[in-house]
Amino acid sequence: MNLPEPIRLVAFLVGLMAFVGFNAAYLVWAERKGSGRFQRRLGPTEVGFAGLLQPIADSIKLLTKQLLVPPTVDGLLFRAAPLLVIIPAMVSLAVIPFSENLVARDLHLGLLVVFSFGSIHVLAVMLAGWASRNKYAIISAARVVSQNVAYEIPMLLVVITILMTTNTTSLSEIVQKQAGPFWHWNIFRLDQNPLAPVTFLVFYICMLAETNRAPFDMAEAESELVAGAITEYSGMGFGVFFIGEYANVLVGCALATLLFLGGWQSPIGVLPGAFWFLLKMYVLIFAVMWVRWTFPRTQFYTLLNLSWKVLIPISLGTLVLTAITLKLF
Amino acid sequence: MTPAEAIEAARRAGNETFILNLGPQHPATHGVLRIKLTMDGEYILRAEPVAGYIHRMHEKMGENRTWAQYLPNTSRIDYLSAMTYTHAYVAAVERAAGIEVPRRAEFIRVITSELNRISSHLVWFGAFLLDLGGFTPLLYAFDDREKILDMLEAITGSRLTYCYYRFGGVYNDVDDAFLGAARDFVPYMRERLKMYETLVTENLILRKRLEGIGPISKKMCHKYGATGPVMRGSGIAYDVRRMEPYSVYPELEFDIPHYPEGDCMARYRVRMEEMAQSLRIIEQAVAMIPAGPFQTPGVPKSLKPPAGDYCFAVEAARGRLMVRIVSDGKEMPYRVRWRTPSFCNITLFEEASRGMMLADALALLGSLDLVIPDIDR
Amino acid sequence: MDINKPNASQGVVSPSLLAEHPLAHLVIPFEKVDYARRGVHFEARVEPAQVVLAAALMEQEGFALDAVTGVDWPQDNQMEIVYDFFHPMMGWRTAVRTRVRRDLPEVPSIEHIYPGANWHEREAWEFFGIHFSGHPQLTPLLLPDDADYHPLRKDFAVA
Amino acid sequence: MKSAREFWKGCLSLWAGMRVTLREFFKPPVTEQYPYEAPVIPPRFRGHIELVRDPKTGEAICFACKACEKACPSDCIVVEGEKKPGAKRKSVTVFKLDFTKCSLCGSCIEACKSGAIRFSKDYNLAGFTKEDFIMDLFKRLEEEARQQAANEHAVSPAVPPPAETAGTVKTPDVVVVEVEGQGR
Repeated sequence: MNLPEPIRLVAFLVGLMAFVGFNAAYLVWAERKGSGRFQRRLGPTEVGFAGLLQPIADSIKLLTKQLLVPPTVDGLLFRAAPLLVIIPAMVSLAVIPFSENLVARDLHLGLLVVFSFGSIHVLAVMLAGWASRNKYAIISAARVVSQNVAYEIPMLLVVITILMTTNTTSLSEIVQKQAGPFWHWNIFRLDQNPLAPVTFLVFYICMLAETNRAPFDMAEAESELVAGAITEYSGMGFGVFFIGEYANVLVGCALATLLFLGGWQSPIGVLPGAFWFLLKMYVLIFAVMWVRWTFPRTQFYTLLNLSWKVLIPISLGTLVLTAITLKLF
Repeated sequence: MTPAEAIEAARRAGNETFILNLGPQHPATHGVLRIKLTMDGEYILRAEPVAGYIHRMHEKMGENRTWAQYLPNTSRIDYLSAMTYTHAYVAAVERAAGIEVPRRAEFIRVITSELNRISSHLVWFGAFLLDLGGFTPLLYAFDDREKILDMLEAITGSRLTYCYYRFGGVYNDVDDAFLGAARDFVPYMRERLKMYETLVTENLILRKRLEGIGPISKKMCHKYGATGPVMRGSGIAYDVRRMEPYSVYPELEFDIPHYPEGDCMARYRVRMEEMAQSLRIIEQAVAMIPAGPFQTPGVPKSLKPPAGDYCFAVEAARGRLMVRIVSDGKEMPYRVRWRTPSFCNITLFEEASRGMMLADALALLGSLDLVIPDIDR
Repeated sequence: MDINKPNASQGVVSPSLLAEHPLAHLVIPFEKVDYARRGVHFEARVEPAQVVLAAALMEQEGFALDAVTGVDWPQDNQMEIVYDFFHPMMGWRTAVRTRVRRDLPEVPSIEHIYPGANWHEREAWEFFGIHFSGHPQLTPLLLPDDADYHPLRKDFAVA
Repeated sequence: MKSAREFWKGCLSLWAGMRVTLREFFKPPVTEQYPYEAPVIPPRFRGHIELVRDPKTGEAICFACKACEKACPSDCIVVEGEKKPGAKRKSVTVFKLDFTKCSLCGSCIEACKSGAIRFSKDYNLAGFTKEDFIMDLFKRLEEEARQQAANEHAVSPAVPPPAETAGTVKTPDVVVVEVEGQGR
């Protein structure tokens, strides 16, 4: 189906918007049902069969709620922050190849696009925290900045290791290089990068920290900072931050699948690529939820020490090691 | 000093501080306690707890009710370990009026008090981890606590505010179903404590979060009169069941867990091991409980204990609970004074939390295991 | 005697040392009281001025503060203040009593010896109106900040 | 190197914790689905107090001796009685219980020598106004008596829940409790 370029692009973008919207809603449902099962209870069951209509009910409630903007708030920044949360996620999804030809715009520099937009997410949460003139929000804004800066570096170091092994920045080419049986996936390519699983783990931890999830939810630490940076938001403002958070988790897991688990390459080569890509992505998202409902929150300086003193040395080490192995073999 | 002076002093010192109100509505205070924090960035310069939001004046209520009518009040001061509070008041009046308590009633009191201690520690365990961000253990702990509450509801009729003890014994007898349920509960709970051990106690994140945080020295415990797991976490093995033995505790085999470090992890470990010790007590008590009357007959309906003042101390879940009753020979108490453990434990928060970060101060607050009506009465 | 290994943590009744009077050497006379009857081992009645000395002696002996209780005796026009102490190592219980005039209840504060007494004294002040001189912050603790009534006095009209 | 080994042991503890939660993930839920499953009420459950009917005469045992009124710490019981002609003892006409102040301590039941009141098994009381909880137990006893009389010689099996008199609050369940099988 080779529609003319602009119509194809518009169709893809609308498809992506629907994908993100659908995912944000039903990841919330999956998280509530999953946390229920972890805690030996049921999760939402009333609205629709097994609570399937719950996300729709939630979004309608959020939409109809009054979005009140407190008077002492810095109006422009307060309204801009929610938009800044959504835009990077949408744009980076446009570059991600869901399967062989299912990609909005296969840019040659796909990897760089994703990471450059990834850092805007930090700006958004900080703006929200700063603009709402609320003491808890300001503390959380300060935390978010230092946390994301600390975890940006090991993530990029890991990406550089991948770049070295696949020497291309185009996401679909990275996946093509991992074709064949599943030990061709980057996570198992010990011949190029002897510490490949460790690199995957470092990338995964950094992704968790980037999206303020699980043991590192410093920004929205509900038992300390009430609701952190988004305390003053209500109605759809709060809803958009929620969608933004899940969209970023989506992008993070998609990236992890592409870079390490061989994107749409199927281990047994029978079903279409997109199915395998989504399967791997949702397994990783399940792991994000699994981690969230098991661990308490780390301290703030332990979090920073973990990054500066542990993750960065490890990622630097793997970088050098990969360089040596590539050079020798 | 007043907040204005604090801000002035801080401004002169060149850094800009702000006052952050932790509470009275805050997820981590588990009740209506407000702490005025003078903060410099994320570090706490000065923490001043403000109490009184749930003050109901139990001590004045004591003065216009008869001795027996005051019983429902006793289980509403610290609703999490209501049995031990009723035990303290009832035993104080028995000591004043010289009422004998049959052995079976004493054993029933020990079993129900220890069950209540475990259910109170389970609430603390869940709420403490909730403050630290781990949500799931709370639901496992409440699942176990549900079993205890069902057992106690079967014999007393209510789940939280029992009002089960009477002067000279208990309200109604304990049947074999209850004793059987208590006997089966012990191995089940030991299994669950092992699970909490792997899930939480050995968890690297939790240990990093609690070790070395909020050190409370022995000297501080002495000065502020902090008792219970807080004192036992700082190395002093003080437990009223051993130091001022009452009821049938001297006949029971159990030891007092205590750790010298005095940080949040030590207090955490003390409470977890206390649950194991309570299980040991319940096991022995269920085995040793004799048959016989559960209440001394002939206790006058309108009791008039001889004039004078008497006091009785009990080991509640949060620490040493002392009741001082003054009687002037009439049928209404002249004065009832409750020395509650949380009231003394909160006073050391100001000194212990100076210079800490907000998240650590909340971990310290959670490790003190405060019940706010216990402070306000 | 190991400081944090009290002798009573294995079930032996602690105050077995009562044979000889352990507090006899103190300057303030503590007489022995029947514990089973009253719940206290030693009791001393002191003048309001000696309260600080008694507290200092207790602190020196290793006692911890238990409670500061006010009792209103309108018939003999006095107010009684009872300081309770407990010994974390030996398990002893002492009570120090003092009586002050009802119309001008004035007692020196022991807050500088036992900081824990800060809240106890504030509570006794707001419930009875007993003024603890030298207390850094005698403002209402549990009652509303503008409370000028003292509820635990016998003449307080209960609505 | 000690800290490295300790860090590695720590990571193992993290994985052990995750295994525990995964094991719990596959176990059935323990929660009780309230509106569909009625909770099991033990025999000694303390609901609000209710009058006991004398099996022989079908009348309330209570003869308004007001022992319970004196024993109640929060004065929530008001009893009126009057001597019917021909009867040797008084019989109760009004038994008002203010359930908003009752703390369920059972002092009234202990004080009552003739066992005329006991704890009821009502656990789901709901009302819109405070007055709903000022109950007149005697009127309710008569209401039940009339209801039972209606049931005896009523033919139709489907019996609606007892109709509500104005004062009492015994509103039927939001979802009638004894509905079996209407789960998900």
